[in-house]
Amino acid sequence: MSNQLINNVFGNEISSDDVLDLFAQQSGWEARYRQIILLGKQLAALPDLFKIEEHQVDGCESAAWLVARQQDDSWQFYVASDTRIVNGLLAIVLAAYNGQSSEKIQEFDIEEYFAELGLTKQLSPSRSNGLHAVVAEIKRLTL
Amino acid sequence: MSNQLINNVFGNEISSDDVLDLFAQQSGWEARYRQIILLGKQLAALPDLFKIEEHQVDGCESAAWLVARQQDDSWQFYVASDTRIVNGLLAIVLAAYNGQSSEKIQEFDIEEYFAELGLTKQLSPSRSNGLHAVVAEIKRLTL
Amino acid sequence: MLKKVTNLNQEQNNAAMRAQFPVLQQQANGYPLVYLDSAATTQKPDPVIEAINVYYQQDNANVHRAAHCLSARATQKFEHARDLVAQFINAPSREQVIWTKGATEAINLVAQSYGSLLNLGDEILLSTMEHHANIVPWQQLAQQRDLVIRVIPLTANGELDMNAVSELLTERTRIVAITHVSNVLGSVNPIAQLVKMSHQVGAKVLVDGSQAVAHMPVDVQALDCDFYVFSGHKMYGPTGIGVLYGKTELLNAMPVWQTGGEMIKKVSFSGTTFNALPFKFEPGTPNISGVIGLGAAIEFLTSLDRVAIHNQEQVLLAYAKQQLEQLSEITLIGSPQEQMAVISFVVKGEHHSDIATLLDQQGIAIRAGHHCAMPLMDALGLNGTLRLSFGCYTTKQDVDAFITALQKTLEFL
Amino acid sequence: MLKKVTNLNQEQNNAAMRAQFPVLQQQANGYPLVYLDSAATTQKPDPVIEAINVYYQQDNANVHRAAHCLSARATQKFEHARDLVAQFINAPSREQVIWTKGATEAINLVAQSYGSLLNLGDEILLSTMEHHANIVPWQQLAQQRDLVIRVIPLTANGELDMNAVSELLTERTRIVAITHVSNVLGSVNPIAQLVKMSHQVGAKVLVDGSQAVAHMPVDVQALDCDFYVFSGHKMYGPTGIGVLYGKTELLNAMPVWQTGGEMIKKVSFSGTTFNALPFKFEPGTPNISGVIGLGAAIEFLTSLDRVAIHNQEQVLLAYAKQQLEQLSEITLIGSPQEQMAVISFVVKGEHHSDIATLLDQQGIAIRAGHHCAMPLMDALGLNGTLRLSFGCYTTKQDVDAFITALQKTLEFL
Ligand SMILES: Cc1ncc(COP(=O)(O)O)c(C=O)c1O
Ligand SMILES: Cc1ncc(COP(=O)(O)O)c(C=O)c1O
Repeated sequence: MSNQLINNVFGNEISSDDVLDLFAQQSGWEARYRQIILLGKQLAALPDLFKIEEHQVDGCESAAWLVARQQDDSWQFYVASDTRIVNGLLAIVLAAYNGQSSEKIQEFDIEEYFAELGLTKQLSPSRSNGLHAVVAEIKRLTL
Repeated sequence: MSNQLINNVFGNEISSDDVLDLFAQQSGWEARYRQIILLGKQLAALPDLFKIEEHQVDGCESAAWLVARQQDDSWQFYVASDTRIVNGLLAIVLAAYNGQSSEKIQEFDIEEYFAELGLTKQLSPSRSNGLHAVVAEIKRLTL
Repeated sequence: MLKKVTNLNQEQNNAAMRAQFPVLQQQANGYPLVYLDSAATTQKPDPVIEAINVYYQQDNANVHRAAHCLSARATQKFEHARDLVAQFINAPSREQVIWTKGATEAINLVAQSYGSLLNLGDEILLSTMEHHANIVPWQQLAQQRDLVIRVIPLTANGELDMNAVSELLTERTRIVAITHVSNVLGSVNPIAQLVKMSHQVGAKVLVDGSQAVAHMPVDVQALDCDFYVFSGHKMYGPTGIGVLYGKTELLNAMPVWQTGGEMIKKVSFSGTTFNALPFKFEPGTPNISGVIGLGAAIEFLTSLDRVAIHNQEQVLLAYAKQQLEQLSEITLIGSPQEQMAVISFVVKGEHHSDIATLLDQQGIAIRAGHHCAMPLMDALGLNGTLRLSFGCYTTKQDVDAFITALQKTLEFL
Repeated sequence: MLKKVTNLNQEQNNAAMRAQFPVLQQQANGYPLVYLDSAATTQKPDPVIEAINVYYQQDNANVHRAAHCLSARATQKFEHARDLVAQFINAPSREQVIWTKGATEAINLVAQSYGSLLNLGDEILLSTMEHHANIVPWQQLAQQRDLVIRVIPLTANGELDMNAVSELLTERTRIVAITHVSNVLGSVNPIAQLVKMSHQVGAKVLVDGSQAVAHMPVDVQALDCDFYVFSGHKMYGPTGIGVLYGKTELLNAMPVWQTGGEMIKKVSFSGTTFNALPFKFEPGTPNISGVIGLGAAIEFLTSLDRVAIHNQEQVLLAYAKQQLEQLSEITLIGSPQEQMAVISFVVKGEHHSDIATLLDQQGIAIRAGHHCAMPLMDALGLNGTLRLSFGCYTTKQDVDAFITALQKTLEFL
């Protein structure tokens, strides 16, 4: 496995609108979760060298890592988790945040986005998947 | 004040049956409590010299003391409390116990006695008057 | 759930309020119950009882690390209550609100955790009017670590002797632990001033808010206190739940106290690391229904016109004192300038316990005794007092019924 | 309140039982809720919810030192619950039942109070299968007082390695702290035997009964253990309440831990003396509604035919294991000879969290993760398991629905 951070398609080729379109066509948990897992598979692998405590996001029952890089005005995020569904949810988050400026990231209404996707509950702080913690961490980094 | 323990009229001249008779004629809290307080006034004073920690009964919001003496087969109890009502209730207890043998004391159904007097609640361990603790202590001493 | 009751006259107001408290709708010993023991514990309004019910009937699950929706729902309600408490006392952040089983546990937590950072000869400043909960934990700490306890005396009218404070505060003072409102005298202490003076010598201040939170607005940032503690059951909430508020840097610096599940990050037999605030101080399954019930109590309180409630309690206080003063056998204990919802008195020649027992026979519930403040009783030269205390549901009728029963009792004796 | 349900066939039995648990009458994510997370917390039957209601609606008052009838009534119910608990575990006396906020606090109490009597080099014996609540408090104690922690390993099938125990017990062993039933593997430990061995070297034994009390009869005198702890919320009772049972001579010898009101005899600034058992360890206003609710839970449990319930849970356990074993992707974790109401498993190539999330989408509530037993996970070489756990309301239909949803999930992934 390479030691290079590879930019994700999410946010760069696949936008949050694309994700919204994708989910608009799905109904029922099976279709939605199939889609989530598929998206997760398209995440660029995070090199093991980045999977260190410094990058680990607390508050997840499963392990999750977040690496952030700012180039000029815009951000790229690199993520990994050891579960399929969280990977998919992270891909969805990155579709909204990657390639955006700090201002855009702060402005973006992620709750509304997840609500439209029918995934409100997955973003809730009361869930153990850690998604809320990742989003909070991204917002903190880009403040 | 004398330093002598003086036997009480209760249990010696005034029996538990006498007390039951007295209360059978009273109805309403006023009559009952007037009677209680009157009985309390007839308790022989406990000399200060006996009001020491050794004789103090725990578990009362107000202070109460109990001294016990066994002569031949029968018991005499000497009591004091700093409240009128508890003194009255102690007098009622002594009417049942003074001059009795250990066996008689263990046998006597004090709950039933207080129930007949309409004073069940006053004997309850959940009351802070300490009456329950005094009765428990008498039973322990005469075991 | 509860609308502000306005545009009604006072009696309708009172009736609407009392209707929400099921306990008050009963007879005691054949008389309508008059509950004047709210300082011991307040009664609970329907929305609080209902919140506990709904939790057990619909949402019951263990909180945090939720994989299933029941647990997510319970967690959401549980953590929402933390937000409500944070807002209620104006805490800078929700992580500064730590659940305890009551004010007592909260004080023990600070005494045993923050206290473990203190050293030989350090001083703790208490006051004569403290509740045992704010004395004994400090005594134990002082014994264990060879600390010195100093005590702020009271003035003749039952207030903190502020002149004494400046002498008692030394550069060795580490903690000042003081009640916001006395549970015996009702005195309201000048906390903001005390905090300022204490901070000048570098001491931290813990405020025991047990008797304050139900009766007056509390703003921990305006007070600038370092710790603030209270119990849910004295503010219309359930039993078994309380709050420790603390400043973040202090809470972070404090060693963990009780340990177990939930409060850890990683456990192994070679070593264990701990979770962040607030979880660091919350081991084990919490009192979930208690927390949710306390949240409902805060929603209830904030739905009220609290200024109006406060005013009503003050009017009743003045009225009850005036009525009591007309009885020659009665001596009021303390006459603080600012007094909150509590009155203590004694009856000449009579034991407090006899009076309370005879009042109980007439349906009047008041408290008699030392009120867990024996050092105060010693200072006052009393073995106890009779105490009446008010809540948002207390009415002039309650006070009148109490006065009538008291007069009857005095004639009787 | 609850009659023994007999002379009905099994399905009617089940229906009558489930009807008493309001939480179970709901849909989750559009499917009927299947609650298989009773080891985290059990659901509450109507009589428990009702007892809490009645307390708040009719009897709410602070307990002990009662001058008024409301308080006397609350006290009577509160102390009656202590009698019920004493009978339930066959404690020699009611004073040996101490209220805590849960098993976690009970263990902390013993670790911090009894633990303060231990000295440099003394040893504490734990096991690999302990819950964090029965590890971290001892680790903290060991750090503070320079003690040594030893750990009983497990056999391949997930039982205590009793051969290792005789070596691990030394004349320096002061406390053996061990779970009665594993919350991950369901293994039932041979407590009576362990107690006998421990007493031979003079060690005291604390038993963590959290996962036992709801499922099997517990007789502390027959076990001869020195301490026994459990939580109300895992035995159909409320949150925020638990029990520490201890032998009288040990409890008497132990120093007080948390301090405050209720637990004192006399307080003054020159010195304080403490109350007798059980109050010595119960400072502050207790969780009164929690205690009364726990009393109702015990009445509920003892009203059941507990042998029949136990048998039903065992039948379901065997059935669920057999069904799981038929799925090639599934590996059961542990195969103890005696197993209680809990099954752990992993799915080849899948993360436990994904499985749990997808089961939740189908209305199935099970738990995924380390179950507050990280050292056990490390020993098993796992980062977590899926756990299903049963209560008296669990039915074959629940297990069938779970298996169907699991199969669907496996196909789906
Ligand atoms: C075996 C065991 N011990 C201790 C505990 C801790 O119980 P509580 O969180 O109720 O204090 C639990 C439950 O989580 C458990 O399963
Ligand atoms: C001033 C004060 N502090 C502390 C306490 C202790 O509160 P709790 O018993 O709820 O822990 C009380 C109530 O009894 C109180 O009035």
